[in-house]
Amino acid sequence: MTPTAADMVRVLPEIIWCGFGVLLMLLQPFLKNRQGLTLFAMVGAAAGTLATYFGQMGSGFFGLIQFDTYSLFFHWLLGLVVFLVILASDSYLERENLAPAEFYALILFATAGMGVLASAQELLTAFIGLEMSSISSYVLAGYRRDAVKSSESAVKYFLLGSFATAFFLYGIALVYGASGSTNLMQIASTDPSSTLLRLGLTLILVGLGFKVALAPFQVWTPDVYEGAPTPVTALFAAGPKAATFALLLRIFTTIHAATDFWFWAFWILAVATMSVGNLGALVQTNVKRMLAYSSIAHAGYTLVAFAAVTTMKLDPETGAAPAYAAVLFYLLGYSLVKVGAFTIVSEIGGKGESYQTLDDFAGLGTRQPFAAAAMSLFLLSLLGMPITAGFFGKFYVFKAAINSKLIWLAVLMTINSTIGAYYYLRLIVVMYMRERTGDVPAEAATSLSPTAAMVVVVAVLATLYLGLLPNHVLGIVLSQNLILSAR
Amino acid sequence: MISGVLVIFFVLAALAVLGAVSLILQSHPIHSALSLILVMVSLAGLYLLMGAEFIAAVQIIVYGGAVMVLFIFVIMLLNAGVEERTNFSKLATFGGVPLALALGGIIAAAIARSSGHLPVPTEGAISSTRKLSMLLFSEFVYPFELTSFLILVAILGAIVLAQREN
Amino acid sequence: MELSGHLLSILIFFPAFGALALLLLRSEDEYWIRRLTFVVSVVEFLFSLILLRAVAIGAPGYALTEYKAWISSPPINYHLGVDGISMFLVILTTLLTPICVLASWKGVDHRIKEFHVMLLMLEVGIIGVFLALDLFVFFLFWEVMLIPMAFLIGIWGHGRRIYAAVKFFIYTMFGSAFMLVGILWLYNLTGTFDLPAIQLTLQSAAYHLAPRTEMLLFLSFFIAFAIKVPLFPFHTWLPDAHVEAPTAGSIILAGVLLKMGTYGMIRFCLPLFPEASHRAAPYVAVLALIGIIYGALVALVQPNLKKVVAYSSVSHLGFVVLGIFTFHTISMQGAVYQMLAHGVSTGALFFLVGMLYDRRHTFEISEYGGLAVPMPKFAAFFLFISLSSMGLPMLNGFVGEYLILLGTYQVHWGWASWAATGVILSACYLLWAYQRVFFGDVTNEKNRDISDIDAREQWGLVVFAVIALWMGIASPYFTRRIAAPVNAVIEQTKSRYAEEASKPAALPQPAAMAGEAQQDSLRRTVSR
Amino acid sequence: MPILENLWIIPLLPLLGSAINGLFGAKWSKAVVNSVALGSTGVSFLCALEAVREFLTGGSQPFRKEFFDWIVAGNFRAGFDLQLDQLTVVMLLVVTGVGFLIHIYSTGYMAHEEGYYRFFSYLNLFMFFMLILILAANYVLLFVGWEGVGLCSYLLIGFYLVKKSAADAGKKAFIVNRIGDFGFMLGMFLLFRTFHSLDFATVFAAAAKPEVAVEPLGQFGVLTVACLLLFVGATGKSAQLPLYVWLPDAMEGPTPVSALIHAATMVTAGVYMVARSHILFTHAPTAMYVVAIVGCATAFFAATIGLVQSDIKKVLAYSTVSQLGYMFLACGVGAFGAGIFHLMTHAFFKALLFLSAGSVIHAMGGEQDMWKMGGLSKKIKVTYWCMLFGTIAIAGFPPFAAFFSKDSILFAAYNSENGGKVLYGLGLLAAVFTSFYMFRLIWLTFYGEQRYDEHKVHVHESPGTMTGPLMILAFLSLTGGWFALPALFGGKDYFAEFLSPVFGAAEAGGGEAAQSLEHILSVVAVVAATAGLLVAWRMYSKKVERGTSEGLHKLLYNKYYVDEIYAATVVRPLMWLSTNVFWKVVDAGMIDGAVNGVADGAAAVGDKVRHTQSGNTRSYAVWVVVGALVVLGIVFWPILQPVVFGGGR
Amino acid sequence: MVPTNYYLILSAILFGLGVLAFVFKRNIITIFMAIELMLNAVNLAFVAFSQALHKPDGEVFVLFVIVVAAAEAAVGLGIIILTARNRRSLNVERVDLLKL
Repeated sequence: MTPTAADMVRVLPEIIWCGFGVLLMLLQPFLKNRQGLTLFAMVGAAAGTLATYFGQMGSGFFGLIQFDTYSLFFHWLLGLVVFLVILASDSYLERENLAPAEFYALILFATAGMGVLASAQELLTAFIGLEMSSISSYVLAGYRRDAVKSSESAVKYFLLGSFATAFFLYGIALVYGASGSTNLMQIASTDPSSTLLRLGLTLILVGLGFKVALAPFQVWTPDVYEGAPTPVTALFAAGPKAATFALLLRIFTTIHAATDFWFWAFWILAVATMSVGNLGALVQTNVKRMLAYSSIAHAGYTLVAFAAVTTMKLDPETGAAPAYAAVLFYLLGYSLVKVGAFTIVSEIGGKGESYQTLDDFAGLGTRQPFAAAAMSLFLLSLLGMPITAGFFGKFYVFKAAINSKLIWLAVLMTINSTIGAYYYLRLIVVMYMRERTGDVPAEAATSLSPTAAMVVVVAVLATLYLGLLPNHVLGIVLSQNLILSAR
Repeated sequence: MISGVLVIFFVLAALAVLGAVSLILQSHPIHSALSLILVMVSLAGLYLLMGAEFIAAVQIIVYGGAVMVLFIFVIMLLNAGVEERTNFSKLATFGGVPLALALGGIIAAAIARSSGHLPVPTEGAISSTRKLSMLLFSEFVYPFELTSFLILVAILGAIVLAQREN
Repeated sequence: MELSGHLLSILIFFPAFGALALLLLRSEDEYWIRRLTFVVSVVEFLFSLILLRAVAIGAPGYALTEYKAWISSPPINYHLGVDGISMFLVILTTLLTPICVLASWKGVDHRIKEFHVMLLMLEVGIIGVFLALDLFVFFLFWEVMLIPMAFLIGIWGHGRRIYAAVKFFIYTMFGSAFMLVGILWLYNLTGTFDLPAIQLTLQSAAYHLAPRTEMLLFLSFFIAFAIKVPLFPFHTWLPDAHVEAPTAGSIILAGVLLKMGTYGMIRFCLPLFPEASHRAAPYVAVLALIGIIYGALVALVQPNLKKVVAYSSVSHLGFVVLGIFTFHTISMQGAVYQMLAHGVSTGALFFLVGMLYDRRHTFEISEYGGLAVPMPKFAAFFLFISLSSMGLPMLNGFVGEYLILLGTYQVHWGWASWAATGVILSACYLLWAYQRVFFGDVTNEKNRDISDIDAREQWGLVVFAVIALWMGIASPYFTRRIAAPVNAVIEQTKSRYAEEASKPAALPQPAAMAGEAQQDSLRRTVSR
Repeated sequence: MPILENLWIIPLLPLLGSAINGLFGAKWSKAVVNSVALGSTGVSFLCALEAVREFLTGGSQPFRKEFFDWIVAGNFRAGFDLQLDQLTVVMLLVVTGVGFLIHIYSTGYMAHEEGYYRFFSYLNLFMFFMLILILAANYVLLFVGWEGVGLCSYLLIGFYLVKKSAADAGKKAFIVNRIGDFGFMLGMFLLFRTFHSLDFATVFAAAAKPEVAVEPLGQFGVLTVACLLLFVGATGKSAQLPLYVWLPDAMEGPTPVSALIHAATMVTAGVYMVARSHILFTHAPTAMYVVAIVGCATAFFAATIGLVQSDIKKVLAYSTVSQLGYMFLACGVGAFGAGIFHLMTHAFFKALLFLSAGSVIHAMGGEQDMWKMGGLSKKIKVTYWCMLFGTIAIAGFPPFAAFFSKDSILFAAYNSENGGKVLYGLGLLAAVFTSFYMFRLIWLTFYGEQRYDEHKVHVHESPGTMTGPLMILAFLSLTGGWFALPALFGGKDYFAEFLSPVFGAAEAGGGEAAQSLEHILSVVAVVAATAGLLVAWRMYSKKVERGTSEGLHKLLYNKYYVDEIYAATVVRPLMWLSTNVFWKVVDAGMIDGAVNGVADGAAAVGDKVRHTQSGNTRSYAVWVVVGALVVLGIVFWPILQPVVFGGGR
Repeated sequence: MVPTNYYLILSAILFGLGVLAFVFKRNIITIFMAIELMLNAVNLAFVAFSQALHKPDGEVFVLFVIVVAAAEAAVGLGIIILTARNRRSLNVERVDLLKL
């Protein structure tokens, strides 16, 4: 038995991404100028994304992967995110004079890994994908070799990451033992009463929960996010998170047993995660770190929709579609906003990321009106203000929760978002209502670099587009049999 | 009645656990590394016992050989001395050991009470190396190809991280 | 006519275009910024006057409705409409905005462009709230409106402006978050966000909400509105917000924003959840009464002139809430009327206080005294407005209060009696404050040569004064237009409460009146 | 054009005058301001006369016309409706007439004051509201005038801006009136609830229906409660117990104001309102009784205070309170006609007294303390004679006005059942006091040696603009009572007869037997007045100096410390409560404390959370382990549950 | 014949010991060894299952795991060297600049 051409086409994005990664490494000795490499990498990211156009729906490689609207959506999401991140990295790499080629290559490899995660329908493939993205992430986190924080974030991420991977792997082993296969479709058809299965799925949840930073597995997030180069942080906050959520949701919806086992776990983890995230962010003075905490909180919100899936699946006429839609829409809006926000942070941060505290943002409204305005928009979106992407995201999550009678979860989410409002608002307040104490250091950025500006503009437009005219995207995420593997 | 196989199993198992424990207790990384090698070797033995020769071989060659050598090499490189038993983390100091044991215990217990219904394995090798390679290049070709990129990433990463400032 | 087809949209978004135009100007030439904003807001006001002709008198239901599919799933539609109640609130908004521009002519001296952009965006949000007929759209405007307001307070405010801004924002956020839950829950029950549609569904005999569910839904909306009103004990954001806000902010805040709460109660709480409203009414009324008296008493002892006015709003809005929750047509018409009246008088009061601040940069009453001599015109206007605010007959304040009390008395004499004490107290705090500021000798030398109002300020005040007088004399002009929608609301609120609705007379009689029987005989003979 | 059909002209003219003066007067000369002010009031007086003529020629049916809707909501309508009947006629003539005179007087008196235009603007505004009050055809419009005159009194009392005492007095007047209005409003609401209308015509018609039972004494039916509430309003406006406190302070205002507002017109509004609602009151004997008692008590109580005051205007003020008490007494015992009669005569002589006092003060250069006067009779003859006229009138000597009016009141009181005699007794005593303090005033002011410094103040007679009105009023207070003259000799009381269409049967019956009794009583009254006169003569005719105040005298001199009591029992506690409990504790402490507390709490928890973020990888690993355990716990709960809970069984 | 349980329980024990080692050791390299120990436990489980189920793919997984482990080792040790350079210490507890 050999893979068909169709199968190859189905994984074309991954192939292209990896291919461009390799090409970058080969070009590096000859192609010295940075912009060229940046452009090349962006082309790669875009090409990979567009390649999804050719793939036809259905499972490939003997059921190892599933190419459906769901994975399509995530490929687009990842492609867009990576595209923006690369664009945003350009000025950063220049400022910190870091080697661009390897950087972009690693990013593209990571992207490929995430792509695998998004479409994997078999746990081992997923595992390989996860490792691809993780290992490149470890390296990227430590990419500023001479910066102490960077290396620390790398080592923490690496140790804890592989620790969690071990759990994930052990879970796979047990599931395999229980069902004799690692293919989700076959696992789905095994006797749910089996304790091995239960145990295995639990350990898988632990492993993946770590990757998406659910409390109490979130501990690594703030440190790693803070230490990593800011564009990389943007990638972490958007890419791997989305991809891992994708896998999580696929497992969750494909395996009935998981749906039953995990519901309460999701319920409780959701509350814990958003509370920890928001409360932690409440007291941060470093904007980058604050955003890290906020991304924890948002993982919590997303999880609310997960919890909603369980009961919604039983609902005959809607099915869990609204909940899926909520998750997807939320992740899309959230990722783009985060990329935008972190880009601004990296620009304001200046050389050596030395200006990231609230004080450094004081008076930004007058110094850099555009950056401040964009940042405010992103913050408002994270806060869930209407006419932004974040609002609809939160709105659909709310809706899903209430549809499935999870009133209490909704209320807790409400309270959390009120807490969240405080620190997002505080940053806005600082930017507009406080004047900078002391004079602005000379080397602090006076304006966004053109590339970063482009990224921000795109993010702003996306935020508003999703906030005002979500119909098109909704059409996609609400499409029939979004997840082919789902039962 | 205890068959010889069972005896071998228990010996190897004991060695493995012993190695693991000594890995924990040894204060010098080199000794820990050696203990780990002990674990791996005894596991290789168990693989043989289960009739998975190829895996056993790989275990010895790749793991016991390449990986562990790499470890020891690094230890030498950084000439890491005896590890200082600091206790900055209260949680780890007081909670660490019991919690870890609890986790291991629970998992073990769960497995013990669950996997009873597994079919009793038959004699002899169930998987020839041939079979494995067949699988590897047909059914699991995709992950297999991916691993190649994975290794590429690893190499690239290693270079990026470890290269001296030029 | 093509225009009237989109009149409401134009009303909502015209200021937004104005704001865009402002953004094109350089932030240096404040000359043009101020004038442009003023022109835009005045034009907007003229637009809004068209409503007076467009909304038919006595016709229930909504006029000028606009309906456009917006979001496919869940079905959210851009549904606008106006009736007698919202019409006047919109006009009040459009009226106050240009005055705000005048009010901040001198007071606002930095980031002038941003200021006026915010002002116009605020107008957009508020008008949107009043015109939206889709719960989602309503909520959307309701939230959006927060941001410019918070900015107005936070950037151009005084002393503790940031604290005030954040407090205002969080307070309201908190309330509205619950409202969102309520809205979604409601959607879950009815499958639509469309207000009229939801009403139909809920009214239909087939559909019946479980009492507990209804009460929870009611609360989820009510809390949001109560915070906005603000109803005791949710009022503590108000004094801070008012004192720290710039004059324009205070005018809009007191003039219109607070009304959004009471408007919401009339538009949503009552018609959607009749039983719950009726069950909650006693408690709400008690809170309102506390608000009336408590607010007045606290206002009485404030050393800060602006706080006096702020707390007076708490007291006055208490009247409105009381009027709404007696479900009596007279009192509810009075309530709506009082919203408008309060908008004018309190807006004017803040305008006046702002003038003082522009001159002396303090709100402390002790800083003033004997101002009547150096600034007679100002004193005259201040007195006039104070009188209108304390409900002197033939001025705007009286009609609303009187109707509220009258209507309330018909339903529950006790509430009315307690509320009426507010009338006494309002005289106390306003006159006392007035005396301390204007009468006696000029104690503070700084006030000796303080300048009287200039032409700009005078015209702003004249507008207020004329309107106050006109509203006081020609109240039927308003009540005729308010009556129909109010009665509609009452109908919807009663509909399931046939038994209560049928016998208002059966409500508890004054304890003082013994001889129930004889008195009933009297009523019978009278009604014959 | 027929004035009657356009009744609105009468109040409108003063309003115009007020508006014009108020807006433009500042720039104009006194002459122009005068012409506007006097012109408007004068013309409106003439219009009033014309209207009255048309009305009387048109028969005795009350005239009523609706001009425009003012407030409309549900079944409630308050229109700008004016009406004219005999009662209104009396009030109308008194208000416009006396008002006009006082305007003239003021031009002289205020000649040298700041804010001349302001004064006349206010005065005209007052005329407007007062006319609205008496012409109103429903309670709500009446309430407009009611509040309006209150406002004007506030403005005029506080006319001297820089005088703190004046401002205080004005504020006090307004607020105390508001307290009364509180009752009035509730009364209106109750009426509306009962009759579903507030038009006089409708309400009274409904109440007059035979089947509407009279609520027996001691029963608190709807009407009783309503009447009592209305009466609360009256006590506020007409300075009756316990709300009279504002009137004496109101003397801070310019004297013409005291004359016009605080003697002749505004303060009588309460009486007018009660008389207007007589049909309701006659259905509520309990209320009537309360009115009578309060009126009588006030008459006596105020008179006692008047005995010892040293400020000439304060004396007159308390006398006003006392006289108003008489009027309420009259209404209380059902003699509404007599009440109104006294209202009219009182308007004449009290205005006269105040204006004369004003002229005295004018002459003395602002001095108001009688102990600093004396021997003025020779210096300012006209004023002296006018003052004397007024005094004799108020003391109740025939044939002066008050003799007739007060007489009929006491007569009615005597005849009223349950406790009429007591009321009569007190009333008589009050009469004695009245003549005493009035003649005391005369002696202290005009006789004896002069107790002021010749060189400081040079006493001078007032200009014609002031003395003219005085003389007219003096004449009126002599003749004002003669409508009732025939009644003494068995003839009929023209005044009562004139009002009979309004009060009709309500009037207390006379009869042959009463005839003789009335003679006796009037003799007694005269004797009483004489007694007062003699005592005053006895005490003050010879050289006197300010009595040391202790004991009863001190108590009276300090007005029974009522103000102090109010301050101590109501005002201060309220302020304290508002400041130290509501504002400082409830608002700042509890509510805001809770809000901020939540915020701080969140921050504190947040700090805890961030401290779990120790930065130590080992701790993190342990957290992961903990998480794993938690998740295992949750997922395995269904299995563990029986193990955990089922263990016991 | 050795029942599969034994192997599984052994793997569980090894895994537990790996976790224990991870939280107990301070030296980064040794901690990394702990991870390797855990992976070995996983491998044991895989092989045991594949033997029990008569399915060879379990062993294939083991191969993958070993590859991944090797890759991780390469990167991980790289990172460790980097840290050691920056910090002059291999004690994980001294690598705590990022906190709170």
